[in-house]
Amino acid sequence: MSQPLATISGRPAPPLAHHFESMKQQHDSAVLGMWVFLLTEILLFSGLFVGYAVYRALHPEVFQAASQLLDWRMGMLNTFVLLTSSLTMALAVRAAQLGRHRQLALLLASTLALAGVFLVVKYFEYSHKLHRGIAPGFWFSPHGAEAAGLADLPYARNFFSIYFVMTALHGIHVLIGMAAIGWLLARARRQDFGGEYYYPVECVGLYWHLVDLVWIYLFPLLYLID
Amino acid sequence: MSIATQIIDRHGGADHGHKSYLEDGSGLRSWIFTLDHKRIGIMYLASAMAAFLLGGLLAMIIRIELLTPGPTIISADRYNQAFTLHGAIMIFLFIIPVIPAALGNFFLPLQLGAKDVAFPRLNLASYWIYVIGAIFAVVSMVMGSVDTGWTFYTPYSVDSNTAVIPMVTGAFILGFSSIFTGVNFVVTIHKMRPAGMGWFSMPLFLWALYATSIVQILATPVLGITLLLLAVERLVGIGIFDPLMGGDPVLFQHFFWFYSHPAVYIMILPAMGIISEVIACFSRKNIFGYRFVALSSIGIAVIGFLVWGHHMFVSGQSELAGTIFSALTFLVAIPSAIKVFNWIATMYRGSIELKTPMIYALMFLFLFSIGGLTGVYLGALALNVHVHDTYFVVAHFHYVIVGGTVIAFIGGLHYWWPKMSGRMYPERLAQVVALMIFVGFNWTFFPQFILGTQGMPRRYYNYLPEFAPLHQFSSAGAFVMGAGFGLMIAYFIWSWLRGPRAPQNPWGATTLEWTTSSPPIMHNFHKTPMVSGGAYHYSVHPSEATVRR
Amino acid sequence: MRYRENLMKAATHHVTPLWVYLAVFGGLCLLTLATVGQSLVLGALQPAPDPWGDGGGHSFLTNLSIALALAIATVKAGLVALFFMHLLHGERFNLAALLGSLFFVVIFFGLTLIDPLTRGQFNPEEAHPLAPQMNRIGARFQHPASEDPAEPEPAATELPPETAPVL
Amino acid sequence: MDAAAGPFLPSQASTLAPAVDAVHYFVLGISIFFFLLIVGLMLTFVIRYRRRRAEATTPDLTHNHALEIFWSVTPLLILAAIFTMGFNAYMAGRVAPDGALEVYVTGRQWSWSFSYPREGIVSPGELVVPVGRPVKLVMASEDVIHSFFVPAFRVKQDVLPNRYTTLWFEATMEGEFVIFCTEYCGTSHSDMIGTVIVKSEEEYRAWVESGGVGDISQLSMAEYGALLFRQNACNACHAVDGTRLVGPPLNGIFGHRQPLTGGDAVTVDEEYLRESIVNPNAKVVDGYSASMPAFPHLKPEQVGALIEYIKSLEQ
Repeated sequence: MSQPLATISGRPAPPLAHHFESMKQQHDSAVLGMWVFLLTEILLFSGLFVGYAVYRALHPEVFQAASQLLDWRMGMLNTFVLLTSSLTMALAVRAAQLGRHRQLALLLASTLALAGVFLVVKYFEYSHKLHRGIAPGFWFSPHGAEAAGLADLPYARNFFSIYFVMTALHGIHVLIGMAAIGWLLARARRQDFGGEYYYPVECVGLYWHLVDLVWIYLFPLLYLID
Repeated sequence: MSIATQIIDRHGGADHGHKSYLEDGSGLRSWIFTLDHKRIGIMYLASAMAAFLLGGLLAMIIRIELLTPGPTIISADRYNQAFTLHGAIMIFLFIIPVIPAALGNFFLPLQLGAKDVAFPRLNLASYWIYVIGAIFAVVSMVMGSVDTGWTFYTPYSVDSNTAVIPMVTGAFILGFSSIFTGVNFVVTIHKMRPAGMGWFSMPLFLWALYATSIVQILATPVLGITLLLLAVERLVGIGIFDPLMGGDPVLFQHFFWFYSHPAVYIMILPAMGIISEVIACFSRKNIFGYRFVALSSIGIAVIGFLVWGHHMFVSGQSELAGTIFSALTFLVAIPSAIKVFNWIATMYRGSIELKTPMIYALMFLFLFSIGGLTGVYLGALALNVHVHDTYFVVAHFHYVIVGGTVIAFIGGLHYWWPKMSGRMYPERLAQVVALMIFVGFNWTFFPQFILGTQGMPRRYYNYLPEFAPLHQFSSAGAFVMGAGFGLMIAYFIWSWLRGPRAPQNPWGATTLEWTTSSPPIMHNFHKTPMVSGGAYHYSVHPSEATVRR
Repeated sequence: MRYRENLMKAATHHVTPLWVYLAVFGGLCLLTLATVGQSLVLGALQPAPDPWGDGGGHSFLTNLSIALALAIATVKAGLVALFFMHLLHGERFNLAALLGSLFFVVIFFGLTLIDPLTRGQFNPEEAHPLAPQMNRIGARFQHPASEDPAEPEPAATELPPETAPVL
Repeated sequence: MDAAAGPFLPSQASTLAPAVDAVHYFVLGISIFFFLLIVGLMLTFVIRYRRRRAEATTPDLTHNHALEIFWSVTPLLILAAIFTMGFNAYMAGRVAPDGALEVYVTGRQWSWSFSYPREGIVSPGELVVPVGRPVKLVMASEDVIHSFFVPAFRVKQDVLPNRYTTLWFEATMEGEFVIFCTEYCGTSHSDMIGTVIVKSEEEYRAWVESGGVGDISQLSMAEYGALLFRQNACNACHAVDGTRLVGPPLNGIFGHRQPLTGGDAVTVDEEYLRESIVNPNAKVVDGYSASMPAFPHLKPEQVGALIEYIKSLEQ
């Protein structure tokens, strides 16, 4: 009952819900709904950015010194990975619009793979820090040559706490996005989408681009402030 | 309902739409999996009323405890938990969802002439997310409760050894419910207005719900991130809000009030929408200054975001910030004043009928005026310093939230009850109960203004003996008010089961929800309504004003 | 109408040409290189920060670097939003809603930051001799009579040293 | 205590109070005017325009821009005036005059303590100040947020754990005024009460001379102990009527055995009481938490007075 009828085997009808008058009204409603939801995501992340700005403004030197322990090369690599995944996602929407089923499935799979690469790079970054005791909150006990002096640096803990919270929340959004793209991929293989009905692809695409947008700001603010 | 009929129904092939939404499908499954906005609205209403009863019970415990200084019936720790839960339950489980998610869900599509909201499944999800959030709140109560106050101020909420995290998780989840309702309403109003209904011919309740949704969408995520950070602060010690780890507790207050002040407008804006409908209907007069009333809702929603710092004048925030927030705070009084004056002007030369909904609307004007004017005290820097965190504030926000929102909600419930249930409520009894609630409310809360200016702080288990007479007086009033609410719920249950059948349009109202049967059929209208002109057609002969098709 | 026929109908929404997506992607990559480049160049031009310094604020070069980084990020975000997210050819209201929400983000930043940045403006205690102690991590309030600066350990919850028995 | 001297506002006991009250009465007048206007018009219309015939019709009055502007701008002007008045009185209370008497205030769960840096006095629970001299409080918390509120002075300021906040006042009348904590701070929040004692300049000087004890020559040792018991806010946690608070009740315990956490027991004698005051968590009574702060500033004779007071308490 909760699935659009299009996904029920046999596909008896176009997936127009009973309370809409046209496919266009349904499509535009879904896209607007997704945008409105993305606004809530923007406000959610802005809370973290405000926290960052406050401590950055109060302790600029500490933030600069601490951020040098983040590897900007890894950050840049991940930026390229996410940008590419955004491209493949945008092209996937285009493929859906044009009804190119094979291309759509391929592009969605690439997006999913790139998201996986992003998380793998993130894993290496995290483990590199955790091994040096650069962990959030109570577990912050830096050791080793690289992290020397960090333990005595007031507010270094706060910088890394903010770093971990921001990137972790972003990482959770990547995971949710991957689940959504996986769902699309399954439906794309069943050739569910076409020029009239592709708003699920469009909406997940919008979400994925927002994940990219957040990273576009996170990257310079966390990695490039020395 | 079988699968086959569902599919036929979706194509509009079969016309079985003459059954009311209450009869169309029976059994538990037809309710818990329903996608019908009306049934979801009813489920929200029932749940919110259950929360109201629980919160009210806690309020009675608080008032009984305050009959004497020192211990009366419970310990200090229990008292602190009682007022925390009273606040959290009333705000997150009752006041915030009750008008938008219960009445709004039911009547937004009906007033638009639509078959449903834009995303019925999201709507159902929103309800069940609300239930899950409520379960977390109950789990927190069972696990030793919370004693931080509903404001969760750090560092106390980080230090407290009560079940803060379940409660915070519950509030976080409830935020999603609120956001989804807001998303649904915004999209529905944008995309599903019928042909002929422009923005400025919408009923004012829809304008109010639209403004409310803006606030829900933009403010709630900030509460989400704040509570998330608080939970992480407790678990991991990230040092954003905890001074022990280098954080700033005042920053928490900024984050918290960025949501929680606009949340006041989530509560009061839809209430104002109800008042606009009721006053126009029972004065049989087109609303005066329609555009001003409509746009002032948006004005309140936007300006409401600029004033949160007036909760923090003595918190240690900078003098400059306090001054800016004080100045901005006074601005938000203007759109409220515009509404009040326009409502009064609507009554001018009207034909006023004192049915129960109108009595509640008049009570709203009386009580909300007091609530609003005492808000001026709290906006003024020097006065705020004296009355901040005293019973003056307690009285002020109860006048706004109970005297404003709850009274308007009850007025709206009486107004729309015939449509929702298909039954009439007992008019004479309802008027007596309205009087009881009015007297009991003022009896309870007016003395608290005086307690506050005398210096009695809020959240006090114990108090100086000189405050005892006013506290006892206030507690006595609470019983009258509580009895009023209890009677009201009783006669509504009676009416649902046994009340006389309601006609299609008992009040002669002119908005679209009155053009369908009482209770409405499954997909709301037999024929998609056509609209021309504004929502209000009262100022003509009633025989022409009743039904437009 | 059959499902498949309906699906194959000509798209009712704008289809962005392929070259636009590729050009935007190229632009995004170049801007990423530019932001890394400006950070490396400007970072090399100035001395390493002294985190134990007196908090004299940012140097001109640092401020410039922040401004450049944020400006580039905003251009990138604009490209993504306008082209990948179809704001350019989509519904006007979606764009308006996005810009509207940014107004509230600005409010959130602005009104929140005013407070910590102007605290003590009317408050000579900011220059109090005990001020450095207060800025240490984990330092609970130290009594004026206290000799020892606080330990930067979260465990410093006991009372100051003068609480030793005097009898 | 003089918390509720007037019917609406407490007595005006500081130079700031009349200024704040002037704003108060101004806003009260404005509020009453608008309230009567709104409710008066409302009731007039309800009566004058009540429905007389079921099919009554009404005129279609849609809007009036002049009226809308009038009832928007008029309140705006009044509110601007209120803002200015509130701001002026607020700033007067924020900037302490030069040469004010400085006192450090420490808030902790759940008592206040006052330290006089130049006079070398620590006064728990009681803030003793001279009349007619500006006093500046420099405040901080040892644990969670508290708020320092003296209704009679119309001053209030949150007390934070990570930095100093300040406020100042100049008392205008001698007497005792209550200090409330107005930021919720846990179990005994409502018992976190202190006293401002405003003395004449001579009495204040005598109090400083006596090391902050005041004239005790007329008191018995137990009476002096009772005074200290209240001064040090012992009563916030220990009842003397057998009630269980945060700490055990103290009446009738002297000479009796007390079970301790961990299974031991101890006979309550002078030495046990002394230890429980200066090193309170060494031997904790069974069933209570080890949460009592030490009171190291007490002089030996003061500890003795407290012990005598506890001895004097009946079962």
